[in-house]
Amino acid sequence: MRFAPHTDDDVREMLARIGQGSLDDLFDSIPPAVRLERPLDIPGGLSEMEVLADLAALSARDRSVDELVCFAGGGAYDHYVPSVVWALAGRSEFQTSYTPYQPELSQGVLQALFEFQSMVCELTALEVSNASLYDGATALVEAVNLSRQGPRTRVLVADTVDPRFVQTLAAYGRGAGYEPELFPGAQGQAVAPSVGDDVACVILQHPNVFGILEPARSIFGAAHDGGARAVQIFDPLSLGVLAPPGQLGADVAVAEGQPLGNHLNFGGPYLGLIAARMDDVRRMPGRIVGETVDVDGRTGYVLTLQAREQHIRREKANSNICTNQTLMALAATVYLSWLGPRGLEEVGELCVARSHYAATRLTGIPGVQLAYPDAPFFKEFALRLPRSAAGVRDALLDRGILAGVPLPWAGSDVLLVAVTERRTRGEIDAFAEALAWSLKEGSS
Amino acid sequence: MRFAPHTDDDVREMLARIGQGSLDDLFDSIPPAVRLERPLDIPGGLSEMEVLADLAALSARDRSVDELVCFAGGGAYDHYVPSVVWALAGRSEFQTSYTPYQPELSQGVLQALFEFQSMVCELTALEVSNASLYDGATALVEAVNLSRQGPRTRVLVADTVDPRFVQTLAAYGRGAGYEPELFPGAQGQAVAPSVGDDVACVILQHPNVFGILEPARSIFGAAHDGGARAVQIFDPLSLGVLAPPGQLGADVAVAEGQPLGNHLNFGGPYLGLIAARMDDVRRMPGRIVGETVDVDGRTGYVLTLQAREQHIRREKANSNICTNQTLMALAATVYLSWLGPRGLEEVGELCVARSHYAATRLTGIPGVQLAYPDAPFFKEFALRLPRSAAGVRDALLDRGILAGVPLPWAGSDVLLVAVTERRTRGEIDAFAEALAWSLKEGSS
Amino acid sequence: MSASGGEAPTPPSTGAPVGAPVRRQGPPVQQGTIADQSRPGRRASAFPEPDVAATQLPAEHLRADPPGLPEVAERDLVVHYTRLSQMNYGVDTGVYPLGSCSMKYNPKSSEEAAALPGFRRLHPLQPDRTTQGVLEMLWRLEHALCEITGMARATLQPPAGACGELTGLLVMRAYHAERGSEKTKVVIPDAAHGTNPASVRLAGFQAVAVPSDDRGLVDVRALESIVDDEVAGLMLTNPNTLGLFERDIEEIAGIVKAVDGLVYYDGANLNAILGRCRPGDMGFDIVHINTHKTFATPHGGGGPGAGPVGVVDALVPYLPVPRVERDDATGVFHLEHDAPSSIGRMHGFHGNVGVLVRAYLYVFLHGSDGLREVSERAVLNANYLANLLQESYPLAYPDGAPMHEFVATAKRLRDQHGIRATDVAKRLIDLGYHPSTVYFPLVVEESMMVEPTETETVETLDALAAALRQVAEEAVSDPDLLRQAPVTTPVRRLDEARAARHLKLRW
Amino acid sequence: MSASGGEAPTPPSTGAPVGAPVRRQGPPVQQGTIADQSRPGRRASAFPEPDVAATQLPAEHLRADPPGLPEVAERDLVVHYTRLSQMNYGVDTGVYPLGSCSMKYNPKSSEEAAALPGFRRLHPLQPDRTTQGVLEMLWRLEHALCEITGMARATLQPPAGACGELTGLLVMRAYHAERGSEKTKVVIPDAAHGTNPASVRLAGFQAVAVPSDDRGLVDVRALESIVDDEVAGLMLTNPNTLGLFERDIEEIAGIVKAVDGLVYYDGANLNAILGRCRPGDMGFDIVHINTHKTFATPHGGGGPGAGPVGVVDALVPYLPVPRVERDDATGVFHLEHDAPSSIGRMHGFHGNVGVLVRAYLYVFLHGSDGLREVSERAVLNANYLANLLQESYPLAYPDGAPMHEFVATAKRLRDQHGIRATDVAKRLIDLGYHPSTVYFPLVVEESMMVEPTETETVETLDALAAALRQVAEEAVSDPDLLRQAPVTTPVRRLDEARAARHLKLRW
Ligand SMILES: Cc1ncc(COP(=O)(O)O)c(C=O)c1O
Ligand SMILES: Cc1ncc(COP(=O)(O)O)c(C=O)c1O
Repeated sequence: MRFAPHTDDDVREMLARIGQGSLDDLFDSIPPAVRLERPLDIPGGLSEMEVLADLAALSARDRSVDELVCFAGGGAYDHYVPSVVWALAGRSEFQTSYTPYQPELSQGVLQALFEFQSMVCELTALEVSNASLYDGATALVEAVNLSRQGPRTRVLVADTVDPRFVQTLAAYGRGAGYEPELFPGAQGQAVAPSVGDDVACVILQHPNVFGILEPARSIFGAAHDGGARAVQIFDPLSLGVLAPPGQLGADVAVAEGQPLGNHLNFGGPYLGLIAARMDDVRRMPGRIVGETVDVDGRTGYVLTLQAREQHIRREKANSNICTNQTLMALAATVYLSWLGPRGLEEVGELCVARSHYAATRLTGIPGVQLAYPDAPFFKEFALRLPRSAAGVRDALLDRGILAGVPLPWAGSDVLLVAVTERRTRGEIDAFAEALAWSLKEGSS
Repeated sequence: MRFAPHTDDDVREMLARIGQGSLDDLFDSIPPAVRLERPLDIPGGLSEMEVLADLAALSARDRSVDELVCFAGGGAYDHYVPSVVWALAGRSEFQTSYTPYQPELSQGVLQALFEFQSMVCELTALEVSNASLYDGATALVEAVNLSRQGPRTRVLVADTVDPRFVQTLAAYGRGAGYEPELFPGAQGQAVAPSVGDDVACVILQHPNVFGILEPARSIFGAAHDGGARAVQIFDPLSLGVLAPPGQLGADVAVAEGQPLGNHLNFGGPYLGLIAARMDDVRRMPGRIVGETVDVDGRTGYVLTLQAREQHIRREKANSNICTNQTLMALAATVYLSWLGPRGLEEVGELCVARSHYAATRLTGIPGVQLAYPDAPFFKEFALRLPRSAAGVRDALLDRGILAGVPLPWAGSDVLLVAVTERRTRGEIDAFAEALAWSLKEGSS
Repeated sequence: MSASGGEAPTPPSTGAPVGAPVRRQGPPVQQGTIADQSRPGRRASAFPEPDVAATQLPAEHLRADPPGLPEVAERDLVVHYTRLSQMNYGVDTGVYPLGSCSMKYNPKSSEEAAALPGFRRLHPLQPDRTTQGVLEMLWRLEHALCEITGMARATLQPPAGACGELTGLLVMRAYHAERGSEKTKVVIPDAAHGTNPASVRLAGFQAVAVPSDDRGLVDVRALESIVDDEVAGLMLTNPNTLGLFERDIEEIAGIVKAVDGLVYYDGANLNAILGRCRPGDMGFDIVHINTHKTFATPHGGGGPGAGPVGVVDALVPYLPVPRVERDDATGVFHLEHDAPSSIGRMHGFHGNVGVLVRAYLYVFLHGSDGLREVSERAVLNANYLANLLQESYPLAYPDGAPMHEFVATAKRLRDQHGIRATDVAKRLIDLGYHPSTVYFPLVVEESMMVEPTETETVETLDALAAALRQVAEEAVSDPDLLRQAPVTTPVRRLDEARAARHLKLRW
Repeated sequence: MSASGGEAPTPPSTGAPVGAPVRRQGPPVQQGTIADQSRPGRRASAFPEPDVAATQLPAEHLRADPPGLPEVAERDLVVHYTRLSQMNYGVDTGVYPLGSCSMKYNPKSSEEAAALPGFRRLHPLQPDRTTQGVLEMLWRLEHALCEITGMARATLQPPAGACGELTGLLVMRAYHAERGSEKTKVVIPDAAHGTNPASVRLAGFQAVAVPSDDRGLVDVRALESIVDDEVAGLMLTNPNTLGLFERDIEEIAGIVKAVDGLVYYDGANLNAILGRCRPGDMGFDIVHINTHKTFATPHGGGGPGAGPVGVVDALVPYLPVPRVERDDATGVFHLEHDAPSSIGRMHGFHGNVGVLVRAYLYVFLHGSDGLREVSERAVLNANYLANLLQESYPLAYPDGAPMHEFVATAKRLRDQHGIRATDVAKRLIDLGYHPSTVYFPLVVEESMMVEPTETETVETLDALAAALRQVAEEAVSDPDLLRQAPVTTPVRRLDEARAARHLKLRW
């Protein structure tokens, strides 16, 4: 199947008009030596019907969370995506447009992004946000780039931060010239590090990689005492219940925005959220939309502060991001408008209630305990199992349950269990029974 | 979940404005004796998440043609629906609008319907069509109402017409005052009936209920010799290959439009196609769109000839149709534009080729023959099996194959098999193997 | 389309609309239809390479020359129909106060529901054991609709209200026929919707009109004088097409039943009474429902709809086949085709199942309390809006208490300023709103039938009322502004007479 | 938004656009943002009734006052964002000749593909045995992209081109580091896209610019003089950002390789050479692809994209983890996390898989012949359009042979009539078209970078050219018309200086 509309006559007439003898002539400037003289070794030229059938067959070989009851989290969550979100974000005028370089033709996307920035600020109790970043992990990278100034180059990271974030920092750090330094915690919670005058930022995830609530105020206090920036990795869906980063003392807050109306998509497309204080506005990465007026005094929206960006600053730019995750930000905007303040609170309360119910049911099983019994958590908790977490997880697949995410680095017996508002009491009970059964199986 | 936006304050203020004390007061005109003093016995007030989960569970209990390889036809077919069809027909401006009573706000639907009418005329080689009817069977009812005039009241129907059509005629006929009269055929094909001056129309299905091509010209000739209208039930997807009704001599042509870009939907929503000669335009049922100009001379579209319709003619109207199947007609319009003349031909040729391949493969199995060996067919054929057709059909379900539609009225051993462009050679071979296997099973 | 096709007429400066529609971003107006873009050899479709030998059918059956379908690339197809969609006003565009149509918000989740493979990808002739899910859905919906209307059983087959009417009337006919009675007449109010008399005729009855009295209600005395043994039944919409509740319904039903007649409820206005009262409790024997009105299934610019018909016990035997039945012992569902007294088949298959799924979703999203809230808010909105408009557009029946909709009249504007209801409607378009129904019901001069529905906010109603009041003022200060309207639309007023005179019904 | 927010400015009569955009049907302009419609207590969301006991978290962790999210009903939400969508121009609206962005038709089938539950509803941390389908899809796509670019292996992790650049440069860095060499500089053409120098910096290198010569190509002699042992590599777009093919590519690559440098291919313009030649065959070692350009994955108004990076054999060890590997014995796929020399993780999970599915669909819909046809038609369209425009908008490099896009200049209009490229762009909007890229590349004054792509018809190109020529004439006859433009859009020219001065970045 092809989309170029040209008929043979079209091609002939167009070539005639431009005085070329053949299509090949158009490629004369390619040196013969580098021309490809054979067809590409790619099957197809298939019909839509065939390629979709092929993809449907591949999809059918996956066991999606429509089939498996999903207790997996660890940074991506099976939250409910209301129909309205993609019915609107999927409108083709949004979906098939490019970055709004011509604002008069792009007020739809621009206004939606202005609303997105506003909502992120409302969520975080911070002052400025942007039009989205790639995802949570790369948003943290940008927060670090924003924080590292002059002599302050070191990057301290609580060891209760998700290793995927730390690995991503490490990769980008090799180019930027830093190595993330982990500071030790205790009992699954961070403990305030000592912060010298060479430290750029202190990074805390709250709720952390175990789902546990951190003593954020004290950690951020330590950062500030040392003159460093406090950077929080947050869960956007927790902020109807939990105190927002801005009030905990975070200077920069970043998050994986997937829980806001975006599908699991095997890891992407998601979106990175970032918010900071107004003093940092000129160090913010990425697109920023601003409100202004047109020649008739009518309110409108434009990309602003572009002097920050790579296409102007070039080798002096703080960030190279160009294409971002605008459509996902648009989905998040619709989702947050659908939620409203009350809905945000309710979804958070449901996560808290059902995850705690699940923790109680599961730890009621002999040999199963919380990895950190006394720590408060939001929607995720780490279990210590009498057997290999991966083994148990695999066994429960046959019962139609995706039991969670093993955390081998924390112990081969540690399983991270996430419970969103979608998990019913019945599903949680079934999980508990299946777990009890599989542990018995194993031991007998 | 509810959609009324009113807050309690809204309600209070609105009641105050209209000088009512309570919402109940608004219902004072309902006599107390007939008021419902208890809540309706309907569960719910559920969230979207819950109702969709409930429906997904119900859906999961069906074995759809995504799971079963579909050889079922008999009036509804598993033709391919290109993505573009519902991406466009599903645009909310189309989907959430009402019948275009205000043409200036409805040029989108009106122009699309004008294009639909035009394409139906092109397909059928007839002169006038309309904005769609409910489905194929009710379209036939309308064709009969259109045909019955003065002393010509009788309705002759070939016995090779699908019984569902005849049953539908019979039901509506009780009100209109006729009973469809079957005239006998031979070898699965119709034979010209004698047509007296009391006959309104002669109805032929071509391809017929067995998928067989009829001697349409001779049947229609007989109808005309008797002064009756010739009515053809056609398959729109056959008309890239088969001569169109208008050229076969049909005065009125009707069809089930489902094959044109509409999903199976367990029987509906589909759409009824109707086309006739210009002399009958004022007897056409339903909405008709016409082209005209606005006060500035700009081309535009309106509902026209409304004097025919029930809202003007009331008890003198030929038809009572009001809401029709406009959105399905829009989908058919997009689909036909996607096909184009060449695509229409190709899809027809694929149906012919693959159905004949299937017939050969299946009749290669001992004891399996065509019910009407020598008759030419388009995409469907009737098999005579050594065992109960329903039994065989059920047995093959376990092999993931929906083998076809049993035709008990034609014999308990008769199975109607449809092969669309979607059925690959591999699927057909698998069907043949499964059938051979199940017949062996049965006999051993 | 004329070359100037797309030129946006410069609005008369006096008429710069207060809240003119935002212009969409768009390409130059394309000229004409999709066929006008056709180029020989261009195409969008592609099919698999043949994997079996081609077959030649007998020559006499073959088509000589291909039909004149457009030859366009997929990309141009998409631009064309996207553009057409943007030339269309839907509920998602704004308030749509079309009286008698209940154009309320259509939940987006209903698209997801209808797209579930177990509904969308199910063949209507699959064996019951492979369709238990959809059959249970239909069965549950049938029983919920019966509970809502107070009926015993229902058929979900009719694809729209008018078909539901005919279905109900054929049931009526079969009932009387089986009892050997020779009834020939069905009574309908003079204000009835056109489908009512048309259906009566198609059912083989003769329609007899009963006048409305000065309350806008059925004239009970007149009804008494009309009703005789020939009367098979009465059709009524309640609240009626004037938006008023027929308070004498018990007496009315009594009169008809006294001659063995059946009482038919046209459900177009069911939205007004959900959870408040039930046709069955008012004495109705047959009820049709328009799911595309009361239960928010999208109307698709003219259809699809669904017109389920419920009946009382005595009429159940006559309902169409097939019916969805449940074996209470096993809980297994099946389609029952065998019912000796049935009127037979009203649809080729099982009706508009894809629409019924949406109705199911709507009913169970709301539940009993939610449904009652629907009628409450619908009636509140209508009364609030009527109140805001009473000065400018008096009610046709000022003493009546409107329910979910009201009928106002532009008679005064016409008599004093030569402005007709249609002029008001067209000017309202320039202010960015879809107008109300006009010229229905026919019994009211210059009628404007307004149904805001329950899903509009008070702010929207205030804004709509302000716009309508502005138009009433303009009718006095600048009537030409109304006669010229609309000027903000892709086309302005269209010549309908010409359309009917010089028929151009295809390219 | 000002009260007059929606008033459609009356176009200066002289300026009545030839093919003005059709106005969309719409409600009055709503004032302001979704927050301005907020009413206390209103809401759209609903959740299940709690079926377990509520839990109180420690007080110090709780939020005191809720965030100021809008409180609106679902119906109003839908109207608001539907309206915003109609204020936006997309590929589905019309031609979108934005140079360097390959804004071609986005197949609708890619939505269906991405919505398949096995892709859309898959958790990134599920065990491999439950994700064999998606892993095979990714594996097949990786190998197809390698065949197209002539690379050995590729990572699909980078979510966009810029991230791909950095990924490639970090691979370059790791490669040199492992060989103990102390290279510090990366050479880029002065006309390079801004992400190139920015990525170079973020990779810890110093960017060194090489000038273009009067052919608009890399000045090879200048390059020779720049390149020394400190040079880690060169980044090049080919065809370059002027739309011209770097004919000296072999010599250029040779110069860099002579000092052990690596050559990086920025794939933004890959559309021009699909199936014609491959970066790998030109001597490139590292290639990034923008799937949202070359492979028609929808750009969503700014993103998402995907920026796969392919490398030659010697660089495979440095690719990010996890990687999709296939056990050839069993045919089983798994995610490999363990690769000692890997640069590590460039994305939190596996990249924009939902975008990659769409790229997969696009690649296999076309196949080898189809992909070659893409570049053929893209180059044909660009040359045809350039030809139609040469009188009015001369090419920046008249002697160069444009490939899939060309850079013209409005310099003459500026010098003679004070009309700038931006004025041309804004006037083109009033004629209903999306303008080309303007002011990039920076090396060309008043540059207009035009990329029609292969999916536009010759009729569309003719019409676009006619409109652009009309604008050039108007620049002489009625320059004010251009300076006033646009007048047909929801807003007219916006005050960007003010936006940057008085920062209003949130409500
Ligand atoms: C009062 C009344 N009865 C019957 C109908 C016909 O219903 P349908 O359009 O679903 O056939 C309508 C539709 O407008 C109506 O308003
Ligand atoms: C030449 C060139 N390089 C790199 C990029 C950056 O790609 P992305 O926007 O996908 O990050 C672009 C995008 O416009 C480009 O045109």
